[in-house]
Amino acid sequence: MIRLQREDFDPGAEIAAMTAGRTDIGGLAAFVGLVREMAGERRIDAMTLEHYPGMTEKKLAEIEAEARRRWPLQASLVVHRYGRLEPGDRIVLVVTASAHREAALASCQFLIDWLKTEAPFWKLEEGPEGAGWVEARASDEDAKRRWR
Amino acid sequence: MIRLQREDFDPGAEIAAMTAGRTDIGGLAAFVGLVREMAGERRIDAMTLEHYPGMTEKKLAEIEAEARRRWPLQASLVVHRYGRLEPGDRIVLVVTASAHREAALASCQFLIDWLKTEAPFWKLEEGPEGAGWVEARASDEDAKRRWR
Amino acid sequence: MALRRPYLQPMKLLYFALFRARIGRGEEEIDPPAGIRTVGALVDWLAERGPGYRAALADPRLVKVAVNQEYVDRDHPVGPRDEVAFFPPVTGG
Amino acid sequence: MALRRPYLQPMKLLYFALFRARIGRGEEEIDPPAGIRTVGALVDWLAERGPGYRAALADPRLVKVAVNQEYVDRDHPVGPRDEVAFFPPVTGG
Repeated sequence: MIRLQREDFDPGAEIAAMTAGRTDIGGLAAFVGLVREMAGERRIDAMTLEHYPGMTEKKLAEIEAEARRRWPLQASLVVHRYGRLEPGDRIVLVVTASAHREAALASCQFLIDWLKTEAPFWKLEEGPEGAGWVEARASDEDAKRRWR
Repeated sequence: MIRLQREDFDPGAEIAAMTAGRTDIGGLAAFVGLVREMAGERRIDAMTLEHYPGMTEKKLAEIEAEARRRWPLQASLVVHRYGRLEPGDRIVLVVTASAHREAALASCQFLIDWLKTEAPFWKLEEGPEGAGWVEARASDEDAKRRWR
Repeated sequence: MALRRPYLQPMKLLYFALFRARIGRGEEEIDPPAGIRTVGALVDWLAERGPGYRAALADPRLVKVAVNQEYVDRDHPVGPRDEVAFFPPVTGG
Repeated sequence: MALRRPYLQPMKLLYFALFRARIGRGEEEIDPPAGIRTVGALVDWLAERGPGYRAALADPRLVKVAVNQEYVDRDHPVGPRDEVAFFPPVTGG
């Protein structure tokens, strides 16, 4: 399942909902991305996440479908926020569940790596010296390339 | 932090406690291990986790300390249960938090891989055909060897 | 009866993030010259429309293009009624 | 004054999981012969104590040993007052 939303999410509630009443899940992996106050040397007062409505949902759904082709997953969830966020706020949640831990852990990492380079989101950071668009990191492309 | 306990834990509460009021965490990774009803072809009615009191706590603390030597972590938590568990019950929780997602994800995987081969726990499964001790899996040793 | 001009089936262009800021708008409808049949030709043509476009589209490595919400390369075809989006490398997650 | 026998500083042995089941107890204190100075010698000596011990300790690859709560190899020394634990490969997590 994928969700794109302005409002916050509750990782614990999502994890609980995914495992409730099930006895076929041996391992569940989760990743939560949060807004940090410091980006290297720069202080962040707020961050605005812009996205491409329509294409974002489409790419997130494709990325999730790809994970489910690669690993035998009992369940998967990607929640990504957009709009204005402040340090400490949650940005993204990925949860995967499988009979075995290897599939849960690998697919969770795959989802966040792919999402970082494939999903059309952009971050505008606001700090004491003004606002600036975050530049893409080469290491994110490297992280994705592992999964080819 | 490590905890060895008979009672259940709440992954959401642990994740929330780890991030509450903090603005220096960019990524949090979590793994939850659960009791499955089917272990391959065998049906499981219950599982009893035996451990080596004293050594278990010591090894868990060592494994956590090793993760914190290898990665810059803002926080880490390992909770492992012992005693009698039923299908769907949670067994183990690993949570790691770092400024960057790579460190959080890698250290979470490292902790569960090491714990599987280093922490003195043994599983006795009860099924329709009686009780039997779970045998160690070669793949768990392989998983640990990645981290040498 | 008057000839229908291709203007009646315009191309929809979208600009995101830094590109939207530089170009000064988030979307527009255009009717490019008939010779513009690929993403590459469209980018080169747009870059001549003004300094904002030129600044946004100058470095091909930093220009990502999606046609009808799919990532494409410079040699991908474009035509009337296509939705063509231009944006810098993504930074979500 | 009577000689103090080494029995007064016995070795503590612990057995877990399948080994506890096979040997029929979880722990015991022993006073091995003076020649038993390594884990390997201790395992071989224990294996002669009965069929339960032999069954548990027969396959060296499946016998994990901890001395004073640290994993050790067969050539690790053992002596009085040590806590020596025997168990099959672990299966937690």
